Amino acid sequence: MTEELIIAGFGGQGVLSLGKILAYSGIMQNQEVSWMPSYGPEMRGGTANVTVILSDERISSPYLKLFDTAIILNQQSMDKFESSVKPGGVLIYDPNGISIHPKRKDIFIYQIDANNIASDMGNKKVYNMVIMGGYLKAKPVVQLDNVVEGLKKSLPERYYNLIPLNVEAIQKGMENLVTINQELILN
Amino acid sequence: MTEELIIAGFGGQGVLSLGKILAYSGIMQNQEVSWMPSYGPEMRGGTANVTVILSDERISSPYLKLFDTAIILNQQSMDKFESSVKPGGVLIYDPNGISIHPKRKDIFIYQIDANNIASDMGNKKVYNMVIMGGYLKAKPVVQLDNVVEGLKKSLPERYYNLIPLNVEAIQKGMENLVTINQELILN
Amino acid sequence: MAELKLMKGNEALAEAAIRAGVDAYFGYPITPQTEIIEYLMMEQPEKRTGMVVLQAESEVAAINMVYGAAGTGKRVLTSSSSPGMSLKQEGISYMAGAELPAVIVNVVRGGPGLGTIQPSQADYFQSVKGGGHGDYKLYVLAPASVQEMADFVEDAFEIAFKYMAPVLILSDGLIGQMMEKVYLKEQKPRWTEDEIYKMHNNWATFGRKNGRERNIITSLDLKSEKMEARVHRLYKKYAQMEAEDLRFETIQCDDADYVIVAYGSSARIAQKTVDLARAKGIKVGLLRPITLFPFPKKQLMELTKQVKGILSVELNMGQMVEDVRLAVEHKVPVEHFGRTGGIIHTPEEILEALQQKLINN
Amino acid sequence: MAELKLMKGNEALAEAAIRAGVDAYFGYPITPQTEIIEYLMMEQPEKRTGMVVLQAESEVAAINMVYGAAGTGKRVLTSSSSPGMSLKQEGISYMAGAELPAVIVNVVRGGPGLGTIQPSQADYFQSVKGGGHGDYKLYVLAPASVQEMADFVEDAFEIAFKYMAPVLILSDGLIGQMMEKVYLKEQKPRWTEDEIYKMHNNWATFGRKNGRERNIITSLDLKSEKMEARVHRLYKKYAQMEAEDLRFETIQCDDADYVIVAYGSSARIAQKTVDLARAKGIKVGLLRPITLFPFPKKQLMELTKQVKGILSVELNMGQMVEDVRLAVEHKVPVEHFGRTGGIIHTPEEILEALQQKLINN
Amino acid sequence: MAKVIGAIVVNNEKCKGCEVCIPVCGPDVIRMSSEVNLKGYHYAYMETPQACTGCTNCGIVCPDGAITVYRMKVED
Amino acid sequence: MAKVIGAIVVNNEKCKGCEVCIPVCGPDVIRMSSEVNLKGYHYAYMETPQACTGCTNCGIVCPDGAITVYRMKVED
Amino acid sequence: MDIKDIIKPENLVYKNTELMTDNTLSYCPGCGHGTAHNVVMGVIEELGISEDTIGVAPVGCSVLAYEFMDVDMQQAAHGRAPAVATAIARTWPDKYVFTYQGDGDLAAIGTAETIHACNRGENIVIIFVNNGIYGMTGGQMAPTTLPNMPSSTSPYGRDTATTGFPLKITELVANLPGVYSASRHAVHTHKHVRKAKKAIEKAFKDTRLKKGLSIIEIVSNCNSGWKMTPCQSNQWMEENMFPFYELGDIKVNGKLVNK
Amino acid sequence: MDIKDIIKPENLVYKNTELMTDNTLSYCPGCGHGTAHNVVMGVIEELGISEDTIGVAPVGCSVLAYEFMDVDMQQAAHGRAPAVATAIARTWPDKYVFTYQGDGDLAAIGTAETIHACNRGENIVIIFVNNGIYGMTGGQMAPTTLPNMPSSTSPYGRDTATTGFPLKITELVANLPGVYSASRHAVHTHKHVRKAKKAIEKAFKDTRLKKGLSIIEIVSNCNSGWKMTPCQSNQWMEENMFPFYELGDIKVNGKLVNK
Ligand SMILES: Cc1ncc(C[n+]2csc(CCOP(=O)(O)OP(=O)(O)O)c2C)c(N)n1
Ligand SMILES: Cc1ncc(C[n+]2csc(CCOP(=O)(O)OP(=O)(O)O)c2C)c(N)n1
Ligand code: SF4
Ligand code: SF4
Ligand code: SF4
Ligand code: SF4
Ligand code: SF4
Ligand code: SF4
Ligand SMILES: [Mg+2]
Ligand SMILES: [Mg+2]
Repeated sequence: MTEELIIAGFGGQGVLSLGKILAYSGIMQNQEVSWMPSYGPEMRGGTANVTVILSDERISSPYLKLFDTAIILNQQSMDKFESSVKPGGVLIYDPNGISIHPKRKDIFIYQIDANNIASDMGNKKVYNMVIMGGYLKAKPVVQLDNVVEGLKKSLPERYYNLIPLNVEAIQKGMENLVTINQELILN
Repeated sequence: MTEELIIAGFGGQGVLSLGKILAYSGIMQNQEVSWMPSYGPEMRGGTANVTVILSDERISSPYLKLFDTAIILNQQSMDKFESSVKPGGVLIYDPNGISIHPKRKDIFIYQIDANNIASDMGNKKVYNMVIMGGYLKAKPVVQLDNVVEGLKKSLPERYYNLIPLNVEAIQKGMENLVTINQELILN
Repeated sequence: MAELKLMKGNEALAEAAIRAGVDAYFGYPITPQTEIIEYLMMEQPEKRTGMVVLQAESEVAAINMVYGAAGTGKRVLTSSSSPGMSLKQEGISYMAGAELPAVIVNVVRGGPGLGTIQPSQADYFQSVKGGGHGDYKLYVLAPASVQEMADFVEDAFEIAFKYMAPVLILSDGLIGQMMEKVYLKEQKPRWTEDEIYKMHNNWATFGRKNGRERNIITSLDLKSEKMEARVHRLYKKYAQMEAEDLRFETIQCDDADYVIVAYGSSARIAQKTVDLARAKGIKVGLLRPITLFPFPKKQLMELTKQVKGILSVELNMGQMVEDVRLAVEHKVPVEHFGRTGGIIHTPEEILEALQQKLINN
Repeated sequence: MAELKLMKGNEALAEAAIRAGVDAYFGYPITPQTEIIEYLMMEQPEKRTGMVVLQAESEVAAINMVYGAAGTGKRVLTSSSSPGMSLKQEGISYMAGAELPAVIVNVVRGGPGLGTIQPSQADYFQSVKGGGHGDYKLYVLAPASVQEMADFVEDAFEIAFKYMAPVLILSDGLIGQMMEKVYLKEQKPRWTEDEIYKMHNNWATFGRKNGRERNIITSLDLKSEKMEARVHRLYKKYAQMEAEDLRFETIQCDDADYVIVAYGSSARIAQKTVDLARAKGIKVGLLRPITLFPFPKKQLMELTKQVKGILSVELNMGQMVEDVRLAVEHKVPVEHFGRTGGIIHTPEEILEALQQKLINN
Repeated sequence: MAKVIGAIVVNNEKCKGCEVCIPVCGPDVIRMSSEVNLKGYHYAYMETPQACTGCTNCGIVCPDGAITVYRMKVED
Repeated sequence: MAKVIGAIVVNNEKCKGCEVCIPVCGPDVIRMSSEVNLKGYHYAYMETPQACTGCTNCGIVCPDGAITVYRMKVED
Repeated sequence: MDIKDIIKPENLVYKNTELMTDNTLSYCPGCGHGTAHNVVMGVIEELGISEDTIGVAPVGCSVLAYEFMDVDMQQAAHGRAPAVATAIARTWPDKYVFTYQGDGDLAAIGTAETIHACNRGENIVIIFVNNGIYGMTGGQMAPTTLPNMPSSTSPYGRDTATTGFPLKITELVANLPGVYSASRHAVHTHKHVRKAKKAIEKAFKDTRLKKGLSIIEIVSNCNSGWKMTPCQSNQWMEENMFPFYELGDIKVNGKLVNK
Repeated sequence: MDIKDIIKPENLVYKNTELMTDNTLSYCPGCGHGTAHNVVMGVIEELGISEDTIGVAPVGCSVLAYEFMDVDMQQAAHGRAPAVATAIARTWPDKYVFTYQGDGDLAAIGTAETIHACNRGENIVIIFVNNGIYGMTGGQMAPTTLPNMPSSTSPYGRDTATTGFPLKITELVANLPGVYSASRHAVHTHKHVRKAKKAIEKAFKDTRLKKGLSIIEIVSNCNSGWKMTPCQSNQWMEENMFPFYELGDIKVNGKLVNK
């Protein structure tokens, strides 16, 4: 199994840490992982994205042009990465702030209204865990208990008390993934 | 005609300016010239030497291993350059401060007691012009009037009044060159 | 026992330095390698091992601090990225001349000038041919994974002290910024002062203990004869490095018709190209120089017996390709493919270039 | 009419700069090139032409002063020697990236480190391969006489402004310190402010006159695509330099069985070797690259049809020899002979080396 | 008696929602929108426009030059 | 009464004939030789040895460490 | 009264200077760099000298100043702006030349260039934005970082025992005869902005009069580096930075101000 | 009384310190560098710390100090001795570390390293030999060159209008909290030598006590660069250098001396 994933959005949306938790989760199930951020001045309030690869084999290139899955959290990222999903791949996006929705017919497309779900949960910080839930619903590449282990690895111990909240967010995400395009037209 | 010459002595003996006046004299008679000093920390009271080439043709290497003529003004320089005179060449030295006199039999050797001559003239600064005189006696590579022109070129105008004194020193030098070895044993 | 972590290349290098018992780090922030000093400061190595970590006022100061501490027999590390490396060139040349062991890390970004902060390999020439003045070379290690970012720290110090010479770890923004699994070695103790007194008594300047003659660190020889002898001594070491400490890796070269030569991040990306090519039935192999100096010249020459062409893949306008050409003595076609300015080539692009430049040509 | 003088190479260069109408010089003393700034200061060029001459606080400051004034459309000069050149590498890389015209002089001494103050050619790699970070090249002129020290100043500025790029004059302690006859050109006027306004209105930063859009000097492109385009633009210029502005000289190559390749002071010395060899009946020629980049590749390749071997003679451990090998694609044996550490090879030594390495072999 | 009234125009796309215009506004006119602009920022607007005196403080401190201020005298 | 007398030894080969030892010598003991040493310098010597008090001033200021000073008390 | 009736050209009382371009500032929301830009450009606009002004901005968050300031600009290497500006001012003695530098830039890597431009009394204006941190590279300790202040390279607070005390470089260079005026300001409130503008205006005028170098320090926030909201950071600045970096004149017309 | 009766081991009252090697000094006749070397080494001998002392000499006439000073020595790049010494002192906190620097080195190219070592309060001793000129390279103007003083790069005398005023760097760095003591001395007479020795001795002792940095400036001659005989140069120094570079304490035990 190899999953090549890009997560792209604004700086403050927890894109990098979502990727990191995913990578740690992969490690927990003995996979090879790589996490490759775009870094730079864009971090200053601009866009941020990270390429995460989980694989049962040694990972060669951590930098990719095409992805199995793209998680897209703002319009700029949509403009940039819609076309980077491999035919037959998966695109998951948060419709908030998206004005031009994805149009491709050769990929699976899902929406996750993570902004509102997180608001409803009363904690904006779990936003990225809601996304994680949606993603795992669409692509169960890591098991939930490995995600919990991954969370433990990436959080300082003093935040362990927040893990149940995060798990709840993941579950909310799983429950609220909306399918937009499921019939593939491949040509 | 090509004359390849090294002048070597202490920093304060006017070695570099002797070379420069010679080079200028060469220019005055339409020759090609080069003047290549050894520079560096030795200048600080240590030894100084300069390679001067006068030639009717374009000069290739300004840096040489062997010389037609060596003018040697202290013991260190004697140690270093006695062996660098081409067989059949000329070595001129000031015996003051020389403890080990040159021994080669395959070159012409002359002494010039410039130190005392200059002292006698009451002006230590003409030391190098006495040497010049000795040299021109042994090797009349440049004509005296060209030397005078050369002096003019290398002196600021306010020092032109010193030219007669310099000419006198050159003449004293010419008069006082002592031949040490004139019968060459070349093998 | 080795500890498994998920870390950035920069962090792994920093942690490995602490664990290797490195004595001191001096550096100045610059993207994309600032995590090295940040990680060190966060870890309080002065408490963990007594390691000294100091943020210098500039790269120039930092490299001269390295000079100073290295001259006392300590194990000293510094890191920077391209513009900062240019500023360090005088100091590096001094260290090469004074025969000081130390490890210098360059996490390369795109130049020239301020350029971009994205990954690049355009400092190959500077690293391998000598960006500083004078006749000298650096032993250059090019890590291609986070694991190697960690492992090469100790390796580099070993080489540095074996040869009494500065060693360069030439990484880039991609390897420095990416996270991977890394197995970290156990903590080694720093050398004690007594160990240093014993091991380095014949050259290091820690005070002339017990009435020994004074030791001197210098790169100056006003007598040219002595200076030439010094340079010849250096070049003897470089020859020995070539004989004893060359490192490289070959991947699927055995049956290859074409070989890609690539190091560091390019090697990672090109490795995927090998897979893509083989999936298409094109027999491509990869030779990854792990040391850029010494360079796997013989191994490349050996390959000329078998391959139809070589592609040097670099994140630059063509630098290592010269060394590849010199190595194979123009016996087979050698082409270059590279992106620059911070753009990273994709595995697909590389394959396309290989086909265009070597096969359909 | 040209004026005849006896001058040191350094002095001739300084005088030529005044006469060429250069606007400014910024530099820091270092042997063996300090005569340049000393001569300028003595001549009071601010009175002769209005030229600005400033002793900077360091080489780093000096090169950045050059950057600043060059960015306004002025003709700016700086000079240094090896250790100082290493310090200038960041600034040079910035100028290459920002496409600034300026002339930089390196009167090379022996390295690495503090080394020696005697002549050397061990900065070839730094000059030609890029001592600074990133993908760039310098147009490099290598004078071999005092006359060329003078003449190349104007030539260098012409190239610098033709290509909007920094140009390096790579001299050495021998050429800088020796005196020869030199014919000096007549005084040219400095560009008037109005001329600068007109000529450089589309890029230089002298204030956005008459409401034109602002001009910007920068080497930064945070977008990698733009940065790559910038680098490609630079490399187009370098290709044009190769096509249009290569310079070299051949001496007795027509019937040569062996060719010496040598530049600068080595070429002068090797010229005598040619005479010595021919006196012995060995047909030796000399190819002197006047530009080190661009390098006379085709001319060398052409020679392979005729010669039995090539000797690259350099005051270093073997640097230009790599470019010679790349140029002739290993078609004939290419050997290197060089002295280092400030030692200067004699014509006799070179001949001996040629015989040993290429003939009796 | 003449009274001074003011108004500000916020360039929503320039505004980065930093809120530094709020504390310098004496009459506390400004609030952040719940909407976000294309860059994802909540932008400033006049919550109590009638209170604005056109003092320009907000404009002066806005780092992003997003505020233009108008002022006129009206007779009481 | 006890009187102090001194003497200096100049290392002729170390001496560079700089003369800076002369002005610090109260009794004006030191002069330069007319001979030169191997490096070509006229070296210092005691011209009036009987005047030396062994005050060490000359030794202290000699840049080249060429002077060693001796002193002893003698009964008047 | 309807708002539309107020928003009319004739009622315009404040808009940002024309000398700021339309490009979106690259700064974090609430960063004082933006205001400092506006202030400097405002002065240049008011003096009507934009056609004779050349600005130099080295590396730091304001590296892209040339995208925002609508005058001729040079981007300089980290720390070297005073050298760059020196050369421009020397070769174009009738122009207005200013640098816009951060504290890491001016007081760390650029110390030598700063001191010597000041000592030579170059006719340039230095705008020195002191936010006590390396903003651009992500919040590392600067020479100006306050004692015990955390940063990414002093995560447990600046330890003065190992890193020394914050460097008051403006006070330091004020001792040099080449410095004609030196003062410290802030730009987070309209009142501070007004004072800063006055000082900057005087500095540019003195440059024309060849009085020597003027340095205007602007104590500013770096909310990202300090890990605060913009408003918190401004308050923290008042409470912590200002007591250490006292606002006001340090040297006026060649004379040190006694404190 | 015969001289031979005086010249006996038991009557020896002065010989140069054992910590100076037998190598012939590379300095010009009469150059104060030699005396300064003797003085520094004399102090180290008297303190008995030669086995725990590391010296750093950068490029300048004293580049070969390692040939003369019989302690472990590092030759440093031009201007960088304070950085080199910082690292030695940090990694060997119980050693005595000193630099021996010229004025071109310390106050021009090395300004940043000087200021920051001082500001951090490194436990090192800086011996700063100020001869107002670049001796080594043949007498160019230094930041410390006096107004109107000729040098090879100011052949008509230093023009303060274009090159600024001489930089009193010792006074400047004395302002920094990291500097524990700063004083200015000379070594051309026995009296001056005695004072200088005291100051240097105290500096080394304070280093052991981790008090921070001490800087000892020695105003010295460069007869070659100044183009005078040694004795003339010493007199010129007294008449011209001392009035500008006043001898005496500048900062004592962390407190600036009021003048
Ligand atoms: C030679 C060099 N070293 C380091 C850097 C990395 N760098 C860029 S900006 C900066 C510090 C910026 O801090 P400051 O000057 O205070 O500006 P701020 O961003 O805080 O406004 C550093 C270290 C660089 N670009 N070049
Ligand atoms: C990077 C570099 N730049 C310049 C030089 C040349 N250089 C050597 S010493 C020196 C100045 C010496 O002056 P100072 O520090 O005052 O020492 P002094 O010789 O007067 O004692 C210079 C410019 C150098 N060696 N290295
Ligand atoms: S102009 Fe004054 S009153 Fe009106 S919103 Fe702005 S700050 Fe408030
Ligand atoms: S100060 Fe400007 S950018 Fe900040 S919230 Fe107010 S209008 Fe928006
Ligand atoms: S010891 Fe004193 S009295 Fe004797 S020679 Fe020396 S200075 Fe003169
Ligand atoms: S001071 Fe020393 S070197 Fe100078 S003359 Fe006297 S003894 Fe000789
Ligand atoms: S990092 Fe700090 S200084 Fe830089 S833009 Fe953000 S807030 Fe401003
Ligand atoms: S040049 Fe000056 S400083 Fe150097 S040794 Fe000679 S007198 Fe001393
Ligand atoms: Mg800052
Ligand atoms: Mg000096």
